[in-house]
This record gives sequence, C-alpha cells and structure tokens, in this order.
Amino acid sequence: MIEFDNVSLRLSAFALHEVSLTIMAGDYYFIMGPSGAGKTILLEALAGLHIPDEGRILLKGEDITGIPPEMRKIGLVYQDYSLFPHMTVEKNIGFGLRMQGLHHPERKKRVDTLMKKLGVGHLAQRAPLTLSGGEMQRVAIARALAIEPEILLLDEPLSALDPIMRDFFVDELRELHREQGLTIVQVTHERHEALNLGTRMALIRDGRLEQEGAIDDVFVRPRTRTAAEFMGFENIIPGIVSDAGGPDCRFDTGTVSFSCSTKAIKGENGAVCIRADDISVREKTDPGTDRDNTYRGKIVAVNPSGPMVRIDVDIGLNIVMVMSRKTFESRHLKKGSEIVLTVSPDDIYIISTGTPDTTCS
Amino acid sequence: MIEFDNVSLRLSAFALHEVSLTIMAGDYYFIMGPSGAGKTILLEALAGLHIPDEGRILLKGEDITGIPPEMRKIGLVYQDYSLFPHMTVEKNIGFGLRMQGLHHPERKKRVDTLMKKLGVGHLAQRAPLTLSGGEMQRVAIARALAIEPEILLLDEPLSALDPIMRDFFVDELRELHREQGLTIVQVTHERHEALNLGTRMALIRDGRLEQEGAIDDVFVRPRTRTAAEFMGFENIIPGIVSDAGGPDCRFDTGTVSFSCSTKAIKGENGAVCIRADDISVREKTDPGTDRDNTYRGKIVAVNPSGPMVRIDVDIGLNIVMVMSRKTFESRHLKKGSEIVLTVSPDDIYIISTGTPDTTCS
Amino acid sequence: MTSRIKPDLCLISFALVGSTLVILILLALLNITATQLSDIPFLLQVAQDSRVTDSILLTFTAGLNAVIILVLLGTPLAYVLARTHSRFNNIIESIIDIPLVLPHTVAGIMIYLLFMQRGLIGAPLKDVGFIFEDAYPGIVAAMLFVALPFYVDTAREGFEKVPLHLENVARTLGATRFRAFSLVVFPLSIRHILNGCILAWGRAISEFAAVIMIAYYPMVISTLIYYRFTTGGIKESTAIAFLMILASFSVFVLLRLVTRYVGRYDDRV
Amino acid sequence: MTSRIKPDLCLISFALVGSTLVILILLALLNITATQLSDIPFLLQVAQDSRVTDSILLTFTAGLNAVIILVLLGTPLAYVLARTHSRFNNIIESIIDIPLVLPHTVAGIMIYLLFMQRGLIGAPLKDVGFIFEDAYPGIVAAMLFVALPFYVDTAREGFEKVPLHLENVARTLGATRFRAFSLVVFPLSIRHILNGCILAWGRAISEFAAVIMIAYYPMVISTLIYYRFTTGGIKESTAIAFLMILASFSVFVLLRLVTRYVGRYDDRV
Repeated sequence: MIEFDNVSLRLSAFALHEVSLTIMAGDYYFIMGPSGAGKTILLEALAGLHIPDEGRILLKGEDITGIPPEMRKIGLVYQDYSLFPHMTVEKNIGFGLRMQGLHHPERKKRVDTLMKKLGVGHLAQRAPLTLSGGEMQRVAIARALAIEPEILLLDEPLSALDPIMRDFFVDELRELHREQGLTIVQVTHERHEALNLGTRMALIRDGRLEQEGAIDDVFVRPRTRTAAEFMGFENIIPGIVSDAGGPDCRFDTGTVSFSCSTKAIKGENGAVCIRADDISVREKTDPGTDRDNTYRGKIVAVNPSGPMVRIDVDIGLNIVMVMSRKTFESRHLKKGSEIVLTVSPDDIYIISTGTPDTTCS
Repeated sequence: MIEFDNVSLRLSAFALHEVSLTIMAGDYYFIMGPSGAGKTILLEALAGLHIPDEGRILLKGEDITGIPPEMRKIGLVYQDYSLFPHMTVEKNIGFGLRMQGLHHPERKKRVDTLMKKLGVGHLAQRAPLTLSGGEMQRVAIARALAIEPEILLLDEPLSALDPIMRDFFVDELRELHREQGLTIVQVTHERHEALNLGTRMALIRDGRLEQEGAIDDVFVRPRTRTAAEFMGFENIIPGIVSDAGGPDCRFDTGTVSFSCSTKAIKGENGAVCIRADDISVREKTDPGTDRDNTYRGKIVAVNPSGPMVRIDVDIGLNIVMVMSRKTFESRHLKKGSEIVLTVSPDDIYIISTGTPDTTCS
Repeated sequence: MTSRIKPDLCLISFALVGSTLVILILLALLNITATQLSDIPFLLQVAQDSRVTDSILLTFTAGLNAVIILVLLGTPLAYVLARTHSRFNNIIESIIDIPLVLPHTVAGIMIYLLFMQRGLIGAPLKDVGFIFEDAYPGIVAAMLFVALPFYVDTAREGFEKVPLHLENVARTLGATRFRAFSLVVFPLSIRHILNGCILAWGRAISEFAAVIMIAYYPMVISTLIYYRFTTGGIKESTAIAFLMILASFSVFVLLRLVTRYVGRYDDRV
Repeated sequence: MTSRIKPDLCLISFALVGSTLVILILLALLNITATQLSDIPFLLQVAQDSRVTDSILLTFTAGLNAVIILVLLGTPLAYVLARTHSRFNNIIESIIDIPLVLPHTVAGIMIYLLFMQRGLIGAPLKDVGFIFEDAYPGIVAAMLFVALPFYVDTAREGFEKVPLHLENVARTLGATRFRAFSLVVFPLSIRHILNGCILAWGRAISEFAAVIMIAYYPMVISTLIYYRFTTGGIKESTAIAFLMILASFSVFVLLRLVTRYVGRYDDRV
C-alpha cells in the first residue's frame, strides 16, 4: 500500500539513509528502534511533512513524494497528542471535516458519532488541557479518524499512559485495526507492544533500516546482534561453528558447545541466541531426548521481577533463564543452588557474522 | 534514621499533606506513586531544598527541619542527572570535595578512586554532554557518593535508560546498597523496581501517604483499592462477605463466590484481590484439595506479552490469569477454549471497605 | 516547578544591592509626581491646552499607524523566520535588529536621507503628492523604522513557541499551510502578537531624535516637551511630561489587560 | 527538532510581503553608504577631526561606564527575581521596565529633575563636588536609566534558563547559595550576561533625548550629529553618522564573537 523506495532525508538533528520499506493494506506495522534512531522522522515523512532528498514514496504504486500532507489523507497522532489547546474537544475532532468544507449539521453528526464510538461524548465542550492523558489520547485518535484516513500513524501512543491505561488502550488499538480494517503504523521502543499487536515491523537504527519483516520472523530470526538484542534474546554468545553437516550443526563458544538444528558452514563466525524462557530445568525424572543440550551449573544471581524470576546460571559461561515465581519457590531454589539446564536444539538460533576468510552479511 | 513527622508543604504546583514516614539506616526505601503525586518534592524535602510549612524532619532523632541542604550531607541524583555542563566529569565528581575545602592532590586521589569504582575513569576529561545516558548516570552517582553521604536520594534513576542498561544498573544499585551499606531512597513508578531492590516503601498519591511498610507487606497486603492496583493485583473484584467464622470466610461477588483463608466479619463490604499468576489451570489428573476454589470458564481474550501470555477468562465475571508462552502453547489453548481454573484460598486477599452499617477503614 | 525559597543571607544581600536600581526608577517617578501634584491648577491648565492634547493625540495616532503597517508586513516575515532554518535567517534577523543598535540621531539621518524630498523614496513619492518632510507620513516612517525590530522579534518568538507538531497535525487533517497558520499558529500566538504591538507602539511614541530630523513639525509630544524645555519653560515642559506619563501608563495598563485576556491560550502550548 | 521546509506558495508570498521591511532597512543603510563613498576624501577629513573622534570615544566610554554600574547592581537583582516567585516580583519587574515605555524626552526630564544641581540626588552630591548638569556623570546617569531594563531583563532570563536542579544538586553537595550562584548559575548564564551588556551598551550609546536634557555638553555623538544637522552641516552630519555606524558595527561584531565563544556552555543547559 505504501512504500519507501530508497528514501534519504537529512534534517538538522536526524537523518534517514536509504530506507526502503513496504507497508501493506491492513498491516499493523511497527517501527522500532532505540531513541534517536529516526522513528518519528520516518512517520512524518510518511505523512508528507518532510520531503525526501533522495528516493521516492509510493502510495498504491503512485509516486506521492512531493504531495503535501494536506492532500494525503494520512492520520497522525503524536506521542504528546498535540490537541489544539484553543479549541474544544468537539472542535478538535471536527477540524479535519471543517478543512474538507463540511458544514455544521453534517459535521456535528459525524463528530458526535465518532465521539460516541471513542467514549469521549461527555467531553465535547471541554478544553483539551483539562483532560486526563487517556482522554487526550482518545480525542487525538478520534480527530485523526475523522478524516477517514487510509493509514493511521501513531507515535508511541502508549508511552505517556500509566500501566493500567496502557493495557486498556492496547485493546482499543487492536479493535481499531481488526474491526475497522485500518492500516496502522506505530512507532514504539517497547518490544512487547509490537509482539502484542503487530503484523509486520521495521527495526531502525541511526536512520538506517536494520531489518524489516513479519513480526514473528524478526522476533525469531533477527539478522544482526543489535536486532537480536532488541528482540529480547537475553543470551547472545559469540563463537564459531565447529562442526556442520546435514540439518544440524555444532557451535563452540570456547567453554561450552551447543548443538543446534540449523544449517551452517563449518568455520563460520557468529553468535548463538537463546531466549531466557526457552531454557528449562531438567527434572531428574525427565528422560529428555538425546538431541537436547544439557548443562550442569550453579545459580549466581536471582532477580525477582513481578510474577517472574530471572536467574543467572554459571555453566562455564553466564546463562540467563527465567521461570515463574511459583515454580521457583516450589523447587526451593536460591543463589548457590546447583541445577541442570536443558535447551532444545530447535530453540537455538545462530546469527552468522561471516567466515574468517569471506565476509557475508 | 530519617523521619517525616506530619510534614505539610505547599508549592505552586504540588503539595504534601501531613506525610509521616520513617526511613531506617540501611533501608533501600522506595517512594512510589502515579506521576504528579509529589514524589520528587518529597525527595527534595528530604534533601532540605524545601522547608515544610508544618511538621518536622528528623535525622537520627535530631530536628533538621530548618537546616539548609549544604549542611545535610544527603546525596541527590535527579532523573535528568543534572551534571554541571561546564565542568569535566572529573570536576563534576570533585565538586562536593571542593566545597568541603579539600585541596587538589587529596581531592584528585579520592575522585580517581571513585571514578575507578564506578567505571568512568576513562571519561575524566570529557564534557558531560558528550556522554551516553548510562555514563551520565554513573557520573551523577559518583558525584553524589563523593561527599560520602549517609543517605542517597535517587529520582527515577532507571527511567531514562534503555532496557539493557536498566538491568545492568539495577545490579549496580543493589551492590551499592548491599556492599556499601548505603541507605538509599529511590523514587519510581515501576512496581518491579521496588520489588526487585527495595526493603521498605511508601505509596504516595495526591501528596498524601496511602501506605507505608515493608515492600513485601505492601505487596501482599495493600490497604486500599488504589494500593492494590499499584501493587499489580490484576483482579480486584468488589463484593460482600457472605459467610464468616473461624479462620476462613466466604466472599460473594454476585455471580461467583470465593472461599478465602482470611478472618472477616459477615456482611462487610470489600473487594477480593487475586494476582493473575496465582490462578492456575486445573489438570484433569490433579485431585486438588477440597479447599480450592474451582471454576469452569471460557477464554475470551489472549494477549501474548514477551515470554508470558495474559488470558482473560469469563467465569461469570472476567478473570485475568497469566501463564508462560511455553505452557500456553503446549496445552493448545486459544480464544474460545474451555478451561477449569483453580485458586487457593491462601492466595485470595480481601480489602475491607466497611460494613453496610458501620464504616471502618 | 517553582519553589518557595526561605530568604537566606545571600538572597537578602542580593536584594538589597539590587534594590538601588528599583529605587532610582521609583525616585525619578515620585519626584516628578511630587512637583506636579504641588501645583495642580497649573497642571490642569496645561492639560486643557489644545496644543498639548493635539500633540499627544498626534503621537498616539502616528504610533498606531506605524504598528498597523508593521502587523501587515511584519507578521508574514516573522512567520517565515520562525519556520525556516536556512543560513540566511541569521543574516535577515541581524538586518532586522539594526534599528535597535543605531544611535537615534543616526537612524534619524538615515530616515531623512531616504524620505526627504530629494531622497531615494521621498522623491518619487513627492511626485505623486506624498510628502514626508515636516509632515505626518514622515513621523510614521521614523516611528516604523525604530519600532520594527520590536514587533518582528516578538511575533517571531510567539510563532516559534507554537509546537511544530500542532501545525503538522493540522496539515495531515487537510489544512493548507496558510490555513494551519491562520487557524492554529496565529490564534496561539496572539499574546505575543499583541505584546509585539505594545512594545512597538511604546517604542514608536517614545522616539524623538529620528522624528525631529525628518519632521520637526507637526510636533509630536517628545518634540513639544523638548521645545518647551529649551525655550525656558521647564515648568510647563515638566507638566506636559507628567501628563504624557499618565496618558501612556493608562493606555499600557489597558493594553496589558486586553493581552492577558485574549492570550489565555498562549500559556497552554 | 527543526525541519527543512520546501518553500510552498504560502511561504513564498509571506516572504515577499515581509521582505519590504528588510529592504527598507537595507535601503536606508545602502543609501547613506553610497552618499559617503562618493566623497571619501571628505569622509576621511571628518574622521580625522578630533571633535568627532573625541565625541565617539566619550560616548563609548560613558556607555561602558553605565554598563559596569548595571552589572554590579543589576546582576544580584536579576538573580533574586529569577529565583523567587512572590507576588512582588511582577510589580518589581514592571517598575524595571518603566524606562522602556517612557518617551525619551520624558525620561530626560525625569533624569534632569533628579540630578540637576537643585535636584533630589543632584543637590546633595553637588555639595561633595559631584556635578551632573552638563558633565560626564550626567551622561552616565541618563544612559544608565534608559539602559537598565535591557540588562536586568536579559540577565534574569539567563538565570531562569539554568535548571533549578543544577543549583539544587550543587547545594546538596555542600555549596552555599552564593557558591552555587557563582560556580554554577553565573558561569552557565554568561552568554545572557554578555548579551545583556551588549544590549544595554547599545541602548546607552544610542540615547539622545535623555542625555541632552541633563548634559548637552560634553557632546555625545548623537548630540554632535544633531548639532551639525541643525546648524546647516547636513553633509558633515551625515559623514559623522556614517562613521558612527562603522564604529559601532565593528564593536558589535567583536562583542558578538566574544559572546559566542564564552557562552558555549549556555547551549547545553
């Protein structure tokens, strides 16, 4: 539906470098990356607020690179909501329709419907600055939806809300996407938001695209170490492929080796990535499979965190694993306990950083 | 060690109302509350930067209400680090010693030691604004530690760090507290930080103290609905004590009733609080105990969130439970699945809001 | 966040040292007030002199005239400066500030050379019957020149204060740049616009040197005061000065009240 | 965040309308430059006239003198205003701004009444041999009065810009309020302090009306230009004005460069 074709853009503080990405109709597309990566600039470029120095922006195959924002019908909701402080809630929401030249009775009708739908009808005559964060959020979304945009751009819509409001809004956004069939592009730096809501995503770093793809794919198969860190792999251990052949391989980190069910080239440098929750404690009664990696280690740190406990285990190198508080307590584990870990070869993912001789990315 | 005795304080934008709290030597004390609750003001009042309109502040039993900040030897680290931008890292850290009249060779020696300890030695000649967030953080802490304060005040020290740095700093703060024996007072709005690090805490709301106590105690036994929400009880269901006698009681919410191992008075109004992770799925093979509450229900919503899945189950009322992604997948659960839940009477906590006839808090 | 500070020795001694400047101004004000209140009949007599009232009216009107021209021409300029960031902006802003740093008589000579009947602008306009020398247009031209930076700078600051995000959102909602300006940016800068007008008007009516060089007649109030001062009428001159203080203070207080009311949204952005 | 904006029709037409003001100033400047460059020998002759150079020097020195007094008395005042928030602050700030809104001749009369030999301040000081009328101290007093708001307002803005957090941290580290001010707040406001000095100095050397009323002699440059202008020497007067433009521009450019260098930390707070 909307495509970035090698877009470069230089502003005084930020820049985008040759970014290409494709947002499809019906996508809930996430733009992720550390702060200062250029995520907001990318949204603004989509909206037409910045014109690329190089490259093109295509909407349904048509070049819209030079089309000003007011002709694009792309809704934009900033993190700070950016409600017009001198207009009532009703006038804020009606602004877009007023721009379309819609006259009062019809405009009021449509604004009323929208306010009802987003549950802000009772706020119609209020000034934006008297509203709570959650109310402002909904008004901002209603205002963007009023022009019936084909694409809704959201800049960290959840970051200014407290945890309770946040959960509530995640549900509302999901409904907007699923039930209204809206294409949504959302900027975030919280991984779980994307996992929770998104269909596809782009990972941006220093104004460059690190990786684009289906969320699950980027989550499971990050292409770079940065991407892996951002996708929440708690264990990223560099090493070398020591043995390969057939569908499996062996990966050596110096002190410990892993068998992984991945095709690889012997001698290749890289890193194994293992999620903390893919590592489990081996029961004495558990026969396991002979393919499983099993390691004996000692607990060196215990970090309770809400319903979960994060445990650092020394198995020759430091491995981070996670289990529920209930499980942790029922096993009577503590710092210093000896445990046996196991991780399936299917749950080990290898990032390749090239062989010693040839470099490939 | 430090006490607030009925402290009231009115500033142009915030106020504290009759706040009394006690921070003991060696405490890792957390001040929590929603934004705008007056958490930072409270820290600043501890440091002597605001003088209360009413009430007293005591340090080791001595009244220090009117003592200016420069005489208190209380270290303060703001959320924005507040490094002096016109001084090098070394000069920033040495500022407090310079104020004490310590001369160059001795000052340099102590600053060097401190920089080494916090791993910022290589940054000595750098200007603060060229540092990363994590580096600024460490310099700010080193600067506060240089005066060898008895109490270190930290204003949301982790909020400006990315998730990876955050984990790292939690470890450093724990070490500061445990190994240096420092009394730390930390402001946060993230529950898990307090659970992870703290010994005692105060919950502040609208400038008033909601609850003070040992972290575990506030976590397990919040006194008000707000406190329960803030302590992360996902299920807070209002109702009435329908039957009581002996150590147990029965609590009726209208559609569903719970048996709880809590003393209560029959006819009392209140709410049951149940954590999502205290609710488990009943295995067919699990005989359970006859005390357990068991409910049949249907999954109405599934929210994957990182390694966990949050599930909403309709059992006559909406119950939120959580399980690991692994478990969820291995049971082949999905929206619409029928499941049987169980929750132990020991895991149900009742907040009392008074009887219909007499009101008690 | 503001904090109430219990006064300490440092603040108190700072306040004592600083108060000398406040006292200087108050003393100057009270001194002239005292001389005038000691002879109220004379003051009333001067106040009824039509040459005095006409001159005050002329000064205020010419100042207003200059401000109206400034709003029409300076508002677009201020907006362009606020929303563009090329290397020319600094140069343009420096040019706009030139009247601020010129000694008033130098500004007066520059205006005279430009608008006199043989001047670059004065000559062609004279041919169409528009004369600046010793005429009302000359007063307005001199006032406009010296007041220009006050209006443009203040309006620019106001526009810069309106978050770009608001304008961006307005545009995604279908507003052209001009409509985003007139419906969002301008209404949210109204206090700065009015403050700019007040500052510019204040500067315009206070000017003396630049005005007398192009137009000694008709006499603006500054000229009248100076004329009476040098022709031996210090007492009368002081009375006129005092009346002028009363008149302009009244107008300023009135304008400030208006500004406070219409600018109530400015605090919110 | 700044954004580069592709010029659209709205911006272009705004720029065209606004450019008339820029052109007016440029034209005034080019016009006087052109007349002077057409007779360089005469310009050089005027430049060598010791009455002209002495007068420029006198103006600059008196301005500097006024600024030094302002820094000593105005800096503490500005800090107190920046760090306290009582209801008096608004009143004090309004009093400080009074010289801004007074017509220059009115300010002149007020200064004259206060500092003349029979004046409230002039009389006692005369007894100790300190005379303001037609003397150097009179020039400084008039300049100080009109330049006061420029220094105090700019310094106050500078102090307000330094985050209270920095000062708070300095105090928890053992600094008294005065040391926190001198080691943290002042160094981080140095650009504003210098800008305040430049603005105040610019205002001081540009004053004409207030100066001539208390001290027609010794002639500051404004007075000299006006004197030659009214006594038929327009050509000479224009030459002096042009020299003054050159001299003050040189000083301003120099000062701006200094400010940019010493104020490099100001951008960081």
